[in-house]
Amino acid sequence: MVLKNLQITLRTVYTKSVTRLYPEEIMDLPDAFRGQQHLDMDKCVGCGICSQMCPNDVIEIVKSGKWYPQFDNGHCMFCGLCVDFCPNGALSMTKHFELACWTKEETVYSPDQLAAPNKAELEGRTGGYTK
Amino acid sequence: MAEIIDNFIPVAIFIVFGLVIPLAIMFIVKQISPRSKNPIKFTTYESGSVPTGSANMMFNVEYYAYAILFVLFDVELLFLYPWVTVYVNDSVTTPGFTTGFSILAMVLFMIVVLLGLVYEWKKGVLEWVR
Amino acid sequence: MEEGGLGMGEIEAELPPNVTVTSASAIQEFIKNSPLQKIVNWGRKNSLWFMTHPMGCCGIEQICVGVAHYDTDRFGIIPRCSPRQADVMMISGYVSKKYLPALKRVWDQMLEPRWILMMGECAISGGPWWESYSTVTHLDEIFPVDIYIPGCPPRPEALLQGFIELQKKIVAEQDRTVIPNPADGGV
Amino acid sequence: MLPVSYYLIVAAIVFCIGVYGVMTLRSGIMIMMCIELMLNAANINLIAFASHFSQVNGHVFVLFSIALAAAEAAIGFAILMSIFRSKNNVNIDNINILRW
Amino acid sequence: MAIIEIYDLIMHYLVIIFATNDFAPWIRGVLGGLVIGAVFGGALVMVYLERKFLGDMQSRIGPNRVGGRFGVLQLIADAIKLFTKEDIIPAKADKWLFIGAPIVALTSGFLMVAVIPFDLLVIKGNEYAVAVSRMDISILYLEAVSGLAIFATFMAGWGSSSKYAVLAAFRNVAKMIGYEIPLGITVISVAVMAHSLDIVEIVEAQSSIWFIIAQPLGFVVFFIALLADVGRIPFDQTEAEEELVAGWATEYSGMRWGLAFFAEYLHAVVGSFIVTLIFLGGWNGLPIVGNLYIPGIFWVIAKTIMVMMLFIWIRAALPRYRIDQVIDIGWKVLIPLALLNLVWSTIIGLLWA
Amino acid sequence: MTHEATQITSPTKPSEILLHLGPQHPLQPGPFLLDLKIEGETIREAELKIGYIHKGMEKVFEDRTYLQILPLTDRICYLASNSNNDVYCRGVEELLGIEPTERAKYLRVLTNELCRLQSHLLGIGEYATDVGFLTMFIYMVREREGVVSLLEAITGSRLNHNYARFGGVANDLPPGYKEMALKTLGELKKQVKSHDEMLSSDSIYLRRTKGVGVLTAKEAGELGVAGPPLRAAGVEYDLRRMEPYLVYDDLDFKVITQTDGDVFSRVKVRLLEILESIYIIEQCLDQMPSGPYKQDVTPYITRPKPGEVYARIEDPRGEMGMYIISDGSDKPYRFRIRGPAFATAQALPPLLVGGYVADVAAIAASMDSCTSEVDR
Amino acid sequence: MGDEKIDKTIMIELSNTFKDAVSDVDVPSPNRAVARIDPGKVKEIMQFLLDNGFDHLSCVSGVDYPPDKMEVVYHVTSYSAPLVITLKASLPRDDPNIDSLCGIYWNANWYERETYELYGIKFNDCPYMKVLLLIEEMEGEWPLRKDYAGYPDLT
Amino acid sequence: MIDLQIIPFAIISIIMIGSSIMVVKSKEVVHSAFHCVIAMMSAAGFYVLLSAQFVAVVQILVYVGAIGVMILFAVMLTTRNQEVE
Repeated sequence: MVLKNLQITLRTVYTKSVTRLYPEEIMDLPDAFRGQQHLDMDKCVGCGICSQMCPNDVIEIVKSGKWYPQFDNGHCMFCGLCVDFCPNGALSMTKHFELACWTKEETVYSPDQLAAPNKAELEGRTGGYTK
Repeated sequence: MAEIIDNFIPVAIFIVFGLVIPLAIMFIVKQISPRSKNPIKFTTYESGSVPTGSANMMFNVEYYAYAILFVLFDVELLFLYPWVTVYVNDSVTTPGFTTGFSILAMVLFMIVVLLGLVYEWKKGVLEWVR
Repeated sequence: MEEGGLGMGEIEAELPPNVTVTSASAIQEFIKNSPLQKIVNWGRKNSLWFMTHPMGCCGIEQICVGVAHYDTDRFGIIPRCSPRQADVMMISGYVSKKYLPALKRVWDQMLEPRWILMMGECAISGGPWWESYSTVTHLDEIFPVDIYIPGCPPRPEALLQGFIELQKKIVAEQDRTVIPNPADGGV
Repeated sequence: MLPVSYYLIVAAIVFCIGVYGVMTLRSGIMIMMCIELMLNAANINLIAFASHFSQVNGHVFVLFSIALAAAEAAIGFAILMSIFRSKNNVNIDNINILRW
Repeated sequence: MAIIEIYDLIMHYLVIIFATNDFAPWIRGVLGGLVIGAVFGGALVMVYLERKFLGDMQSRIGPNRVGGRFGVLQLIADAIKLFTKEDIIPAKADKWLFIGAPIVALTSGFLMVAVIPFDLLVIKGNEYAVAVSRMDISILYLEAVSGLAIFATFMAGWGSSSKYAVLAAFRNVAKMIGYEIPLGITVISVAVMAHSLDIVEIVEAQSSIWFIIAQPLGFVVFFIALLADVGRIPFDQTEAEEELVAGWATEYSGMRWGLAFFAEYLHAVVGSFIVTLIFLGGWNGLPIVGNLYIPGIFWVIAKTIMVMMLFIWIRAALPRYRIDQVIDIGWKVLIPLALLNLVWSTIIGLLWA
Repeated sequence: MTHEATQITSPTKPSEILLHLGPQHPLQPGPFLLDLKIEGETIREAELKIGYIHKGMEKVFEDRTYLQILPLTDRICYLASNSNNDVYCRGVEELLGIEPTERAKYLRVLTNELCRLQSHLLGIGEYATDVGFLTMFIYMVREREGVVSLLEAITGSRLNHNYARFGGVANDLPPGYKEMALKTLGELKKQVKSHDEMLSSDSIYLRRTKGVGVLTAKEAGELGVAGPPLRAAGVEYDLRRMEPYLVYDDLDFKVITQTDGDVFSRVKVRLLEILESIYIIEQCLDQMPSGPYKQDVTPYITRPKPGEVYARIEDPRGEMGMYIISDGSDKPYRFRIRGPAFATAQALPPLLVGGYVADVAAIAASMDSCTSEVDR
Repeated sequence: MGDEKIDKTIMIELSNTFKDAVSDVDVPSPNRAVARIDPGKVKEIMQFLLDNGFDHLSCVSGVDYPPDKMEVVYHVTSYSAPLVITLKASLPRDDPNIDSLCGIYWNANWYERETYELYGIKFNDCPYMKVLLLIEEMEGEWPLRKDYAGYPDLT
Repeated sequence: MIDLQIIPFAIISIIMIGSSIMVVKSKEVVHSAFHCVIAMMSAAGFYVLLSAQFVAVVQILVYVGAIGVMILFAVMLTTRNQEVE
């Protein structure tokens, strides 16, 4: 019969909902999380290995002062290969993932944008486990 | 006499409500909502595919048996409703023979109708056709 | 539209040129220029029904976003199956030349006002398959995209953020339905 | 209470429309509908007279008439259905013979 | 206490306006629009409850952004959205049927509202039912009018000229004819017991014992048939999302869809009222409140909300039947059970008399 | 069952119509077009048209270096991305002649099984919503969210993990992972048991599923199906047992089979496999050896010797195979993906014929074929 | 499923039975076996394998070796044993065609259709040789051939 | 009351006669069917005017509810698929 279903659904009413209230609370992301890349301008030598490594041709080495990588987030699949193979450790993955924007031009992140602290860093999101 | 009609006056007014409210809403919506003229917009939706063939298809003829059964039972209901009133009046005023008779009559009637159901059931009409 | 290739010829033939986006009556003009538009925008922004239309990895996150842990229903965003009743279409994944006509048809069958979210890199730029023979890149030239959500796939939170950005866009009246953009052409 | 003749006139008009339909239409389903119209017209007459003479007999008669109409419709449409299955249409011009 | 006294006073005047013949019945009918508004509100409450309660059952939250923590303004936002959303008639659609369908659905809902009594007041020895219209065959009237909804779905489905919609319309017709019968027979069993076809009388007959206790089988049959009749899970074949996109409403858009959707909920609300009235004792309160006088209308509304919650609960907890199983249940289970219940209630009714 | 259900003919009888389900249809996890010729509610002919998200993966892969392919293999089937990574790495490792480290093997098994968990949970959930059981769907996705969090904690991504590497894995386990995993999995086990009870005690659900879409062992063999649909028919075909890879040899698990081969059994197999996978994961966590989790050096250009390899593993959906031909350069000469979902999708139309329109969603979802992998 | 011994001895039997059709037999590991077959005999060989318990056609793939050769690669395995037999049939590149296996393994159908549209390898007697994954206009472009001009698509 | 009753009577008779004509004149069977249903319902209106409320309700229940559905069934079952012809 169907009584079991009725019972379980009713029981769920009395349990706390699992919903994460996103805009107000942002869940803790694990340390391994691969979000927006962060560029350490001091360490980067503009060697272009990241650009070579990228399966998607996301990274373009542009001149902004020195030669730096520029990321096309609209094309990046956040696989982390560029970070893994950066010889100087200039690239790192941050916990910033809220990348939605109004125009396509905004998806391209210039080296300066990459180097600037992003929202996740500003909010001081800690590592650790998800609930 | 007039009272019966009086009771139906609200019904008539409700019918008017039922006709006017949706039409008024549709009219308002027509005025304030945006309109666009893309011809593809007016094509029939079929999950993104181009619709082929007419949509006004045929139902399986076998389902007609359900309709016949439905009429059978609806007519049964039609006779049961007056019976309820009669049975009530009888049993309240003269309990005894009349009540028993009216129940007996109704039971017989119901058995006849049930026979129809059982017959169709046994004939396999109530099986949904494959 | 020039890059559409094989799939596009059919669509162009179906679409007469210079189709107007919306035709505004006097009443609509009045509403648009009055504070009533604020109320309308408030209603629209809090009732963005999206079309269930999973198309790939992003589709999985699209499924996730509607249920317990993220619960778009909090924002009044609920899934609808028919494009006729939906306000938002998410291009949640890869679009091939074979799929484009169908997607375009579904988009055309949605009714004004409607919005479109580009979810994931496959939709925005073709993703890893951008140079493949069956990919449609530059979907943004075919569809009037409102919000781009990068990620592969974007987290459900990122999708929610996309919705919030869309709400901001509606309130700011920067969305296409309020100020028709000539670049959107026949769409 | 309006004069009974008003009702009778309307009923007569409806009945005539029904007769017209039965005589001119081809489709069996349409003919069935017109027959229903005629029955309705007759029922209106019955009720009109019943309330004119303040008797219940007319009501009872209408109840039976409705039951009969239902049965008639069921059978009639069943016959049409059967014709449709063999002839693939319900045009009564095609069923001018008694066996098929 | 003060509230109850005020309520009594208001009711007193309302009854004088509505139930006595001091005013022309026309005015009564027009003011009955208020009742429509109230039931309209009831349907809104049901939609809102459904979203919240369903959320609770699915360990979600449900609307919480507009109108405070509980998202009470969510439906207003939806309504504004729908009002300013384009609605179209597809090119292939049958225009008249397409427009007519929501009208028929709403009208049939409204007509059902007309005879629903909310309370019975005794003023100067006379009994006045708080209803827009009181007939002595009101339950039969309800039965007849609810049958009109079948045309609405058929018009919508057939008029849309969409294959999904047509399939849904067929399913709906096939389903409805199976469930009208058990509904009717159960109503007759209730009438047999109450010795009347008048809902007010039926409720009054339950002052000693509710019919849910006197004929539990009848309640079950009626409730299941009602679920099917108003097209809710597990019988919502007509809007089976996974195979027929949105069923007969596939082509409906904007406020026209809103009306059709609303009409469905109106039917569900009226259905809850009917269950309350003919099985759950209507305005007959529970003895638990002791001597405290609670106006009947509160009882009716409270019970109706309980029934609505039950609808929602069942929706959350159960999967959907397949269409052939739906029809099987109607013909092979519910009708025999309903007839059995009729026999049972006849006997009980006799003993009672 | 007709085995000729590969194409659909135009309707001949007046009562037959052609119904398109797709490419945008709520029953689908991804776009495909299911053409049905129906008479009333009965399906007379069915044809599945695919390719709506055909990405030309095999061509793209031939143009990428071995390492660059690795993240792309995630996208073959996003619900089994770890398995795809794994099978690809196994293939390349065989070509290179290296072995993953012991810890990496365990980590791979761990992530594979977690991946199976989330795939099955979503599969059952989608199935439930296709029989109109929305609440079960939401419960299943709720449970899945925990598993996804576990995966994310290791791999750093929710869906496309990109975790395996040649000869190792990308990350080590984060500290404190074991306790968290055991807690989550314990909870999951309890919930899945409760859901199982809920499903198998529900008479409506049973009526919807028992005896529907029956695929017997013989037919399944003829149709080339593998994975849960096959095991539901009683064939004990599981590559984890038959061709043990990684450390499945050392682990204790049983191959879940059911006998009926109907929709109910297929879902039941998945439910029981979830429990079995949890058991495997617990063993993995217990037996996890210490040591390096990857090779010392991961070169970013890999040039295997010319040769070919056909690697296959047990994916959540069945047999996932990759056929890689190397010509000695840094890019594969030919990359062929043998997806399990392709075979299951192919077997779908014959199952539908003769059934009801109302069962289409249930049967299609119970086969759990991933469109992305079908189209590739 | 027969009760035959499904292991690599099948390769010996196979090469014994089809002496002139099977060549280059190689058994690199206990679970893998490779052989090259004559495209004209593919049906008989497959029937033989099916009769000997290899009841699961795992995969059919095409490989393009410009300028003059094409290969169809069959992976045949069994539901009761882990051995995967890889059979390769070389075809001329200007007119590649080979017999269809649909009559033997039902599931060869889609694999063959896929190989056809991607490589242009014709499978004789395949019941429904039409494009499966691509749009119909792309039939004849054979995108997976090495000399396909439309890749990379740089629009 | 008598003079007032002429109003509903007139309305109903106009509806009834109009829909009866439409039954005969409609091009599509479905429209005819729905006009037939409207005609039946207006007949119920007449019954109410004639104080026969039970008959009126039964008219809606059986005539509209059952025979109307029967007509719909007939329409559903006999419409031909245009493509095939």
